[in-house]
Amino acid sequence: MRAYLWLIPLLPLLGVLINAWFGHRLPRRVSGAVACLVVFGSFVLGVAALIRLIGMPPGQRIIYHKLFPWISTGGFESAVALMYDPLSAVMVCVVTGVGFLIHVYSLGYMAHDPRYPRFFAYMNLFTFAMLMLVLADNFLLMFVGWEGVGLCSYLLIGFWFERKSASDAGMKAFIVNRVGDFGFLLGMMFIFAVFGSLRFHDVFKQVAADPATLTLTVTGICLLLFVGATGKSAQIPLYVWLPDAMEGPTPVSALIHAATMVTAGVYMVARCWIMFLNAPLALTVVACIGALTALFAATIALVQNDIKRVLAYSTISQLGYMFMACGAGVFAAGVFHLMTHAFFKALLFLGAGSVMHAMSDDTDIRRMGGLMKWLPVTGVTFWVGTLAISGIPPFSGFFSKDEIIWSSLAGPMGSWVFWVFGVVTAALTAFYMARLTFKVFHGQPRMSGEQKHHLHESPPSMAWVLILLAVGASLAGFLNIPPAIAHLLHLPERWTAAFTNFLEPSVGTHEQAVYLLEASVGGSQIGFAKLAHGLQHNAALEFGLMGITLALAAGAILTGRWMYVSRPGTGTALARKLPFLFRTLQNKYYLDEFYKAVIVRPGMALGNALWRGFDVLVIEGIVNGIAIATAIISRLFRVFQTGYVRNYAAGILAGAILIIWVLMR
Amino acid sequence: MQEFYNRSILTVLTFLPMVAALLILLMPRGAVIAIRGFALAAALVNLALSVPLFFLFRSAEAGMQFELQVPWVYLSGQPAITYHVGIDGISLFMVLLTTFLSAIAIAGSFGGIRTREREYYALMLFLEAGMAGVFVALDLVLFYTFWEAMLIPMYFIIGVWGGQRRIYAAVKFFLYTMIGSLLMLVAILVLVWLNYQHTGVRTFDILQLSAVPMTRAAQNLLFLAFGLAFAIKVPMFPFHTWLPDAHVEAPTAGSVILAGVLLKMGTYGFLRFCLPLFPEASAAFAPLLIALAIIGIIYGALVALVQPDMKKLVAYSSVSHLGVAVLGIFVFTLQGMMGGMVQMISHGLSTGALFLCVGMIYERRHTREISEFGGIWAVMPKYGALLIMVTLASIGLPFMSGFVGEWLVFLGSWLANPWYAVFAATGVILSACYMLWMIQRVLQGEITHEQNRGLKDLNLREMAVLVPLVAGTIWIGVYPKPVLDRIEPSLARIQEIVAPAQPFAEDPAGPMSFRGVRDEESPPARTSQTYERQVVVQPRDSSHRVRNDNPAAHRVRNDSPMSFRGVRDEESPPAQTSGAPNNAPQESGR
Amino acid sequence: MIWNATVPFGAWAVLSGLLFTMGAAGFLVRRDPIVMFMCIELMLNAGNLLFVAAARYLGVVDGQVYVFFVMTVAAAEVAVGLAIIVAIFRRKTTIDVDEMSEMRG
Amino acid sequence: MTWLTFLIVSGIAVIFAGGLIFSRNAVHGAMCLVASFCAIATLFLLLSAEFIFVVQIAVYAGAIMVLFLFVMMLLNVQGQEGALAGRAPGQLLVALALGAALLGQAVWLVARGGEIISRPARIPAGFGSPEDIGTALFTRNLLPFEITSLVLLAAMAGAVVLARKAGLSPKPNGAPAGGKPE
Repeated sequence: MRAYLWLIPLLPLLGVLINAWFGHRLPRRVSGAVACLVVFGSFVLGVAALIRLIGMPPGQRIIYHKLFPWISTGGFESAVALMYDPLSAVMVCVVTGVGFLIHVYSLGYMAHDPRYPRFFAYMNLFTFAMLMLVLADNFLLMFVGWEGVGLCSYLLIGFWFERKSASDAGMKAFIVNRVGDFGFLLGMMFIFAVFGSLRFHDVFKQVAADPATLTLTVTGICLLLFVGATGKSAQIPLYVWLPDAMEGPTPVSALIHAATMVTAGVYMVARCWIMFLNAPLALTVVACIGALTALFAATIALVQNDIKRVLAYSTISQLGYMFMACGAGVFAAGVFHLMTHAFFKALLFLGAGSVMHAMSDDTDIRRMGGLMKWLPVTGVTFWVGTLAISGIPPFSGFFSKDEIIWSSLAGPMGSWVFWVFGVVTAALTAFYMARLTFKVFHGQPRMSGEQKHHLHESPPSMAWVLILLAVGASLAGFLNIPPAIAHLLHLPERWTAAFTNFLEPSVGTHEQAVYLLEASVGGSQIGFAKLAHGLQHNAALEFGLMGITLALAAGAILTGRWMYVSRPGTGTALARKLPFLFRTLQNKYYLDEFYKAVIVRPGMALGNALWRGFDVLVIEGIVNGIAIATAIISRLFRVFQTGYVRNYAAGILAGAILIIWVLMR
Repeated sequence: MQEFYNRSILTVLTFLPMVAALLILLMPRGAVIAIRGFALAAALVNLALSVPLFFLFRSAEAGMQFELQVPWVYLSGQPAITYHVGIDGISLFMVLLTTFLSAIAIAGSFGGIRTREREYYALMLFLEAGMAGVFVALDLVLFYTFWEAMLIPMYFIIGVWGGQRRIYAAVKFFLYTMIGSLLMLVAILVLVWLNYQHTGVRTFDILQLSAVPMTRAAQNLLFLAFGLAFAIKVPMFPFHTWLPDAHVEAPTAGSVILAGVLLKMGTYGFLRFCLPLFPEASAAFAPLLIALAIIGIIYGALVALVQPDMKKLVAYSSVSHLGVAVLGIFVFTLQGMMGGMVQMISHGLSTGALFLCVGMIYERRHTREISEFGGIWAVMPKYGALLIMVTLASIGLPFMSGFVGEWLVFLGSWLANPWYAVFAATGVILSACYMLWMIQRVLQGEITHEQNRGLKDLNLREMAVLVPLVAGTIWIGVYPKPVLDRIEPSLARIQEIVAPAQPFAEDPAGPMSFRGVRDEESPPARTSQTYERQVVVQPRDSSHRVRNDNPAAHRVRNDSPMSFRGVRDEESPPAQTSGAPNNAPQESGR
Repeated sequence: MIWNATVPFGAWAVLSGLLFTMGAAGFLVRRDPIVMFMCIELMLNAGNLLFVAAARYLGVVDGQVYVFFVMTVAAAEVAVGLAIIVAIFRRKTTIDVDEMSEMRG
Repeated sequence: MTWLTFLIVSGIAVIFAGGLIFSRNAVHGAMCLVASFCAIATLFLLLSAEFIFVVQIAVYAGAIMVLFLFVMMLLNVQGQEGALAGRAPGQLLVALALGAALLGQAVWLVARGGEIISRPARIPAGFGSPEDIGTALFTRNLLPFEITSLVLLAAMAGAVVLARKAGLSPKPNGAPAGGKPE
């Protein structure tokens, strides 16, 4: 079984080589087919490995395979080695599964693009990098995948590089990711300095072996690693690149900026659960940033008019949820939401893609309306996605998001504050998704006649993908039915929280979390987050709170319908009433302008000052100054060359006399 | 045959290009094709001869290999100056880089050089001979002669075939390096005289000069003299202004060689001369040089950000990259020094390729202003792909050689002092900024200038020149083990000499220099500091890997009952799944 | 009486110095190159005189041999010097030394 | 060799040297110089260097002065410039000052002279004779002799090249160059 573990990342790499090298010579269909098959191959291998993993006893669910030694000098050892444990199994299946569907979708979507093989080469390269990220057995190899996906997002966002905005967005994404990677890099160095190795196994063994003494250093490490995570998963300080990343083709947004790459941060935090649990302060920082980002992004999404921008901010908000879950100490809930989110967010993006396809690439929802008539399949699947993301049962969103909201309260480091953030954001999410869906698919059509003429349902290759994803979005939830509901419905033991149990060896259980938190310095009480013991089994409270969230979500959808279908004008009226709030939200709290003013412009100014000022004036000045000085001095001596023979003779004689005089004494 | 190869290879590598150059000079000026062919053939033969070096190099030994020592000049009976050549881990890759890049540069200059080809290729081969000489010389006089000899061809290459301000740039380059090396010459003589005074032996041989007892002030001055010469060559922060001028005005192949090999002589010099010969002074001046290196990294990157001219941008990026290499050398941790070494090699490859790319579009559009280009990726897809790969290599993308070098340097500097790594690592962000911004303004966006629409894509020759360099960066990036294994023993030896050297423990009052005194109670590890070629300094444990037992990593305690996997042991409440066994998950092929 | 006492070597040295000085002064004062050459000849002769005097007072004949060498140098110098003067004269009618200062630095 | 003869002959030499310097006309100067050379020759005689006496007369007075006169005639110099009419008065002062300094040094050296040779050494019979000089010349001083021959060769070549009429080299069209100096 171990033998073909390395095939999983190798297949996409093969796809890259084929498409990059022979792409333009192969017919389009072949190069597209190669790209999809390669990813499907990885998916099959991933699932096979997953099944084998389930067969193994829970404690030993790990498959290792060291390929070859990479960098090893002095005390530092690092090898290219793969590790397949439940967490990476989930990630691999999500990446390759959803990835495969998106590859199939982009066969149709990118059909008319001149650089068709190059697109698939990049997509395969991305899949390879993501697989390396999730399969790595040490931090350094994970960092390789980390920067690899950053590179692919740069290439794919800027795929239509003729458009200045696209290449700007690509560069912005790479540089902001690079800022995150800078933090990750420092974290890795700190790890090696403290633990002497970068292999997960060695590091976590040392942390688990002695949780008390290491808390301070581990907190430092976790904060640095979290900087990397915020960069990659677009959290508060470093999220600015994600909304601009919508410049790229829609399948890219679906694959990279919804399902896989942005979840890398959550995966990393989940992977290092022992370290984070050993650093309660870091854990709370994660939770706070997650909660803040969730609410913050949701508010911006309310007023966006570009279909993809709304979904982008929604992604940032959902990622905030995942981090909040991890911050509360319940990593399994975070990862579960990651999986379900991959389904319905990819569904929403691809739905938006087919809408744009129909509307000949116009993304402004104010010019859409009543598209249900022309795009029934897209419409229905979009509705499934919206209901899922709003957390309406039986769709997957309900199970995963509700689990997060509940665990943000009941989790080891949960607290009421996180719960309130969670519920408010859930309501906002339901509202802006309802607004989006109603504006696009219902009410009077507002598009121009010429656009209306071109409206057509997307081709089967895209439609079937939407349907499959919709099925996934609705059924995925049943993988992790919370214990409270499971008892209610007397479901068999195997089906209650199956996903959490499966993940347990690699992300730890509640008890392990409590044990580590108590053992680490600073104990359980960090500010408002307290160590919640008793709430774990209080079913009544759980149902009550679940009810509240559900009611809020349903209410939001109904108000959305009321505002945008029955009385279409109310949205703009409300905006006029609160102009200041509306404009700040519209302009994304002016964060982009702030970054440009505080970082970009001073950086350039400093560069210029150093170059023209220091380099040219000071150093060149000195160097050329010396040259000019010698020239001036030499001009002084020219005076002695008078040209008269007799002067020279006198000089000679004077010299002779001088010599004699010296010798005389 | 093997013995003959070992003995003669280094001499052949140094003097074959020289002979070829002389032959070229005899050729008629008009026979351009013949001249080019001959020059390339000579370079390729030289490269082919140097490749076995890599395989025959015994990577376990730290001492000199492929040695040849022939007495040359007798001073009062003693063979003072000897033709002593040899390479160890450090100089092996420098020689390979020289032969490799010279072949690439000569092949690369077929397009760009149109006038006086005969002299040009002769000078290029002289340059190659000079550079190879510098890296193999183990005798200070031999080293100094090659160090100066190498300047002359470079001066003419910049001065004759360069751009508009070539004379200014060539003179500035020449004088800058000359001043530095004159100081070095004085230092060499003082060093030899001190050695003679102490041991009565007049020798210029580096290996015997490494244990010269001298007072603290003397060692400081000598270190500064050598250091200045190498700092100018690297170029380190305050002495770097000659580099952008030299690069901008030099022809493409000249820039490739200048950036690829000439700059490495500075860092090589630090490793070969400053550190082993003056360990205490190196330890004393290390913080200063580290500060300059870090300033160089950030300064180079920031200034590169605003350069309108592509070659100046790449030149300032070289200042930044080599700042990383110098930082690696002076943190005195094995990882740092190895990183510095790999950074030198990877910078040679990636910046060489970058200059070739810039040269290629210069040949097509005769301008290097970035604003003149835009959107040429659509017109030249192959060029775009290669330029992006080369840029990523120079940014330090993982699985490319830049990353291996930078990671080890940052790791080494973190072990020395975390703040070094924090400031140095900002270079990672800045390098991404200026490189990608350059890529955006050149490759991406709309085609603004009409002339760009008609640009031809790379022809076969240009591809043949670029692809090996990119392949080199990927090879070192993905599988650097053979490179690292060969470098490690020699660097470990230098690190052993330098690391324990406290910056001038109290200077004993007696006439005995402090080095003499310290020898008695200094740890046996450094009983004799000379590079005994035959006797390995200390019996190494079975594995030749020098355990750099980094103090912080001592916390591996396996005594705690709880293995991280089985957190749910006795004292934690019984979870539904069974307790995890304590053994580590089965490792395969550890 | 002092008059028939033998002359010490010092006297010859003074005489030779006097002649040499007159030659040098003459060279500096006059502007006509030919006269200047003659002054040089005078200075050379002063040298010869001292050589011969030294040979005589030290009893070593080599002194007189050196006179020959001085003479050959003098001859060579005159030959070349006059050739130069003739060449200059041909270019410019006057041979006044002060006019010829084109070689000014 | 008594003071009397010494003073008389050296006086003649000095006077005629002065004549050279102050002569208004170059030819007069030349004549004075010849006279001075002859006086110096007689001094050589007094110093029992008969052969040198003869050579002095022959070479200096005979050859070199004749050359001078020949050149003067060739250039028909009318001695336009006054003896001391040097334009730069300062020039005269400098000359006198340097001359005085030189002479002062000579005298001071002689006065300080240390063990000055007061009496001429005993000399063998054929002291200044040609055999004596010949043996000295061709044994101990052979190398200088050869070198002087080189000097003479160089001088001859130089003189020939310089004195050649400029532009005498055959013109490309074969016609001999015109006589006039360009």
